[in-house]
Amino acid sequence: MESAVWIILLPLLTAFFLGIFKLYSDKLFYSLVIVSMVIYLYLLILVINDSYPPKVYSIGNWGLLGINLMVDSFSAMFLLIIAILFITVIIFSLNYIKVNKHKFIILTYVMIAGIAGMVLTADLFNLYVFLEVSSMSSYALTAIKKTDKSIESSFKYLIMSTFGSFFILLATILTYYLTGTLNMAEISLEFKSVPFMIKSTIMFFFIFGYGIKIGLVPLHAWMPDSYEASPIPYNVLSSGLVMKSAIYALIRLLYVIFGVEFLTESGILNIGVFWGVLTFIIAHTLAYQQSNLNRLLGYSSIAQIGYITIGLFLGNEKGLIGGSFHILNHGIMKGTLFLVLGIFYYSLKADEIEDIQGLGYKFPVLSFTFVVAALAIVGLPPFNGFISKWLIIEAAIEAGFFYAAFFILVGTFLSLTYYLKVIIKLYTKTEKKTLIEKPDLSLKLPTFFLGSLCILFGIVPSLPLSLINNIPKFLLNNSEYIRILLGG
Amino acid sequence: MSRVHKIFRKFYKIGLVLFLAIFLLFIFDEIQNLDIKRYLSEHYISEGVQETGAINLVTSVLYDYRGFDTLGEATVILTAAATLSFMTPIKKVKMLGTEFTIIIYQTIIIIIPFLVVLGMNLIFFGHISPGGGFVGGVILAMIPILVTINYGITFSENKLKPNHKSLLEGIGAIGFILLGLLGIFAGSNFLASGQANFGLGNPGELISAGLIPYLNLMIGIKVGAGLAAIFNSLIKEG
Amino acid sequence: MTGGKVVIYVILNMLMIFLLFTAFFAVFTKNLLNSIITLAIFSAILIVIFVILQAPDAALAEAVIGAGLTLTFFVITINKTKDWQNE
Amino acid sequence: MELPYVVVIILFYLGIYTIIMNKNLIKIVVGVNIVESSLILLLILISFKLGGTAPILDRKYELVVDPIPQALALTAIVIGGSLIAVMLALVIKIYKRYGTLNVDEIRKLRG
Repeated sequence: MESAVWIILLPLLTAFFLGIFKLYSDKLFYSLVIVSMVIYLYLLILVINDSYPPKVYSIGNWGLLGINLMVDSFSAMFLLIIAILFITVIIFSLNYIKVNKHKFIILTYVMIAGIAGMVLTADLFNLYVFLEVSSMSSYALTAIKKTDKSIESSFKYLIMSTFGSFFILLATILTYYLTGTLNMAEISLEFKSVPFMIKSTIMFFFIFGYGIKIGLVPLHAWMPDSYEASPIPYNVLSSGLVMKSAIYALIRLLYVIFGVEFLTESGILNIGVFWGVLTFIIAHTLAYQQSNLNRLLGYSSIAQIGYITIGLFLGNEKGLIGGSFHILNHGIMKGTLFLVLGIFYYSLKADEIEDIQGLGYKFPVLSFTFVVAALAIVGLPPFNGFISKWLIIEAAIEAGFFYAAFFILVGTFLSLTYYLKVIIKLYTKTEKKTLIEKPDLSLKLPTFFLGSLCILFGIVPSLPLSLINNIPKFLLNNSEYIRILLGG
Repeated sequence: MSRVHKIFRKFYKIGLVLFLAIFLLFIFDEIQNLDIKRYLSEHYISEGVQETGAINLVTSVLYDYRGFDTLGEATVILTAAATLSFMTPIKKVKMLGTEFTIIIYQTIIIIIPFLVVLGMNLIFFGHISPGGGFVGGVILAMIPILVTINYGITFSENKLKPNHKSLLEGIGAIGFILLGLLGIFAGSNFLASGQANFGLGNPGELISAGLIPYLNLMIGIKVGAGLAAIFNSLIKEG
Repeated sequence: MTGGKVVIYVILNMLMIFLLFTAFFAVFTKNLLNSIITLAIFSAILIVIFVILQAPDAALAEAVIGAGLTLTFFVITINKTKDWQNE
Repeated sequence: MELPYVVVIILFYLGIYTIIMNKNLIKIVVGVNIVESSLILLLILISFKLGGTAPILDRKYELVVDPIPQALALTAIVIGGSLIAVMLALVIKIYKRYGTLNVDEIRKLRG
C-alpha cells in the first residue's frame, strides 16, 4: 500500500525538480512533465482499483500517534476526477499558456498535491495544512496573468479565503482542546461525550469556514471575478477540483466526526438542503444576466455546487451516490465547456458572448462538443448530467424534501435558458472572422476526450457507479470507517 | 437613499461580528468546566524521548510524529516564494534605500559572522534546545536581507544570485523528501525516523534522534533561501 | 501557590490587558505608520506572554517570523505606497 | 484562568471587524495579522498547565506542558507569515496599478 503516499509525493517531488530544471534546460523541463504525468496516471489507476476494502497508511509508521492516510471509495472517486482533469489540463496548457509557463505548471503540480493531500488525509490539522497548500497555489494561479483585474480579484479571493481558513483553524483548535487528539476516528469516539450545544457550535464554525471556500450564495462574492481573470486551464481545475475538495472535506468531517445521527438531530441537513436550493436559484438567475462567458460558466459552477450540496446533505444513501456522481460529472462537463472556450479565446481572443457569434460554422466539431457539454450540464436525458441529477431528485423525494426536487426541475429550465442563449449565438450567421492563431491538435484532443466522457458516462453509467455505489457504506454509518482507521 | 443603505450595511456587518462573538463566548465559559482528556500528549511526554531520541518534544512532534505537516508547510513557503518571484517586473527598479552612516556599515560587517553561527546553532541544536529548522532558517535568511538593505539590491543580487536562491530552495525541499524516502528504503513507512531504528544515540548528544537533525538542516536551507527570495522580490516589486 | 508564581500570573494578566490596548490602538489609529509600530509592540508583548506560558519554541518562532519578517514586509509595503501620510 | 480566553475572543473579533469594515488595504492586512496572532495565543493557552515546565526533557520533570499545540502553533505562525507576505505583495501591485489603497476608489476605477 505504498502508493497512497506516492499520490501526494509525486506531484510535490516533480514540482521541486521542475523548480530546479526551469533554471537550466527547457527540454529537460518538458520531458519531466510528460514522464511524471504518465507515472502519476498509472499510480492513480493502481490506487483506485484496490480501494474497495479501505486501507490505512500511517506516515512514519506511528499508527494512531502520527498522521494516517486513508483510501476509501469516496476518496477513490475523487482521485478518479483528479486523474481525468489533471492529465487533460496539463496537455492543454502545455502550449495554451504563453506568459509564465514554467511557473504555471509548477503551481498546478503543487495544487494537485495539496488537493490529493486533502482528499487522502484522515487527520484534522493535516487537512488544514493541505487546504492552505492548495489555496495558496490557487491564489497564485489566479494572479498569474498579472492584468489589473487578475491582481485585484486574486487579492479579494485571498482575503475571503483566509477569512474562511480562520474559522476552520479555530474549529480545529477547539476540537483538539475537547478531545485531546487529531485523528478523525478518535475524535468521533471522544465527541460522543461532548455536550450538544458545543458540538453544534463547532459544526457551525466548520460549515461557515468551508462555506466560504465552496462559494455558497452569501459567501460567493469572490468567485465570479476570479473566474473572469484567471487563465482558462486553471478555471477547469478550480471549478472541477478546488471547490469540490472543499465540499469533500466538509462532508468527510460532518459524516465521520459528527455522525449522521447528530446531523439529523441538530437539523443541519435541512439547513444544508435549503442553502443548496437557495444557491442554485440565485446563481442561475445571476448567470442569465452575464455577458462574459467566463463569468457565466463561473455562476453555473456555483449553481452546480448547489445541486451537489443538496445531494450530499440529504443524509440518505441515494443522495450520497447522486451527489458524488454529480461531483464527477460536473468536473467533466464544466471542463469540456471551459476547454472549448479556451480554444475560442486562443484562436480569436473571444470571451464575450457577442464574440463567439457564428463560430459554429468555423469550428463545427468543437461547437458540437460545446453543445453536448451544455446539454449535459443542463441535465437532458442521454448525457451523464441527467443521471446524477435524476438520482439527486429521487433521493430528495425519498428523504421527503419535495420542495428541493421541485426546485431542481425549475433550476433545470433556468439553466436551459442561458445555455440556449449561448448556443443560439454560436450558430447565428455572421461575416468572416480572421483567425489569430490556428488551434492545433494538442488543444483539441483533451477537449474531445472530455466531451466523449460526457456521452460515455451518460450511456454506460455503471462504469463509474460501480466505484461510487459503496461510498455510503463508509460515510453513513461511520463505525466501519472508524474501525478500519483504528487499525481494526 | 445610499446613505441609509451604507448605514444598513455597517450595522449588518457589526451584527454579524457580534452574532459570531456570542457563539465563541458561549463556548469558552462552557469549555472551562469540562474534564479534558490528554492521553496523546501524555504518551508523547512519557515515551517521546525514548521513541524519537529528541529531547525537545516540540521538534520530535514536528519532525517525527507529525512530519507530514512540516512537509506541507515547507510547500506553502515554496509556493509563496514562487508567487512573489513572478510578481516582480523584469525592468530594473530603483530601490528606495536610505544612506546609512558608516557606523551601520561597520556593525553589519561585524554582525554577519555571529548571525551565521547563531543560525547554524539553532538548526543543529534543534532537537536539544528550542529552535529548529524554521527559526534557524529565518536567521540565516537575515544575512542576505541585511546585505540588501545596506549595500543595495544590485550588490546583494550578484553576491547571491536569485537562481542560486531557488536552486538552494529546491535542494532543501528535495532533500527533505529524500530523507523521508529513506524511511521507506529502510523497510518502514515514509518519514519514519524513530520507528525505522536509525541510530537514535543517547538523548542530549548532538548526533542523536535519528534523522531529525538532517531534516532540520534541510528545512533550514529551504526556509532560509525561500525567505531571502521573498524579501528580494518584495523589494524589487513596484 | 508560592509567592513567585502569584507575581508571574499577575504580570501575565497585566500583559494580556496591555495586549488588548495595543491591538485596539493599532486598529483605530488614523496614521498607518503608527499602526505598524503599535503592531510591533503587540508582537513583542505576545513573545513575552509565550515565554511566561512555557512555550520557548513558539516564542522564538513568533519573534523571528511574526515580529521580525512580517513587520519588515509591512514597512516595505508602507515605503512603496506613498499613501501613508493621509489614511 | 478566565481572562486570557476572553482576551483571545476580543482579539479574534477585533481582527474580523477590521477585515470586514476597513477601507484601507494595509489595515485589512493588519486585521489578518491580529486574528492570526490571537489564534496562536489560543493554541499556547490550551497547551499551558499550571506549574508545568517547558517541553524540553533534559531532566525528569513532574509536570510538563503539552507539546502538541506548540508544534501546531509553530506551523500556524509560518503559514500565517507566508500568507501575509503574499497579501502585501498584492497590495503593492494594486497600489502601483490604481494609485490608491482605498477599496471604494479601486472599485470605482475598476469600472
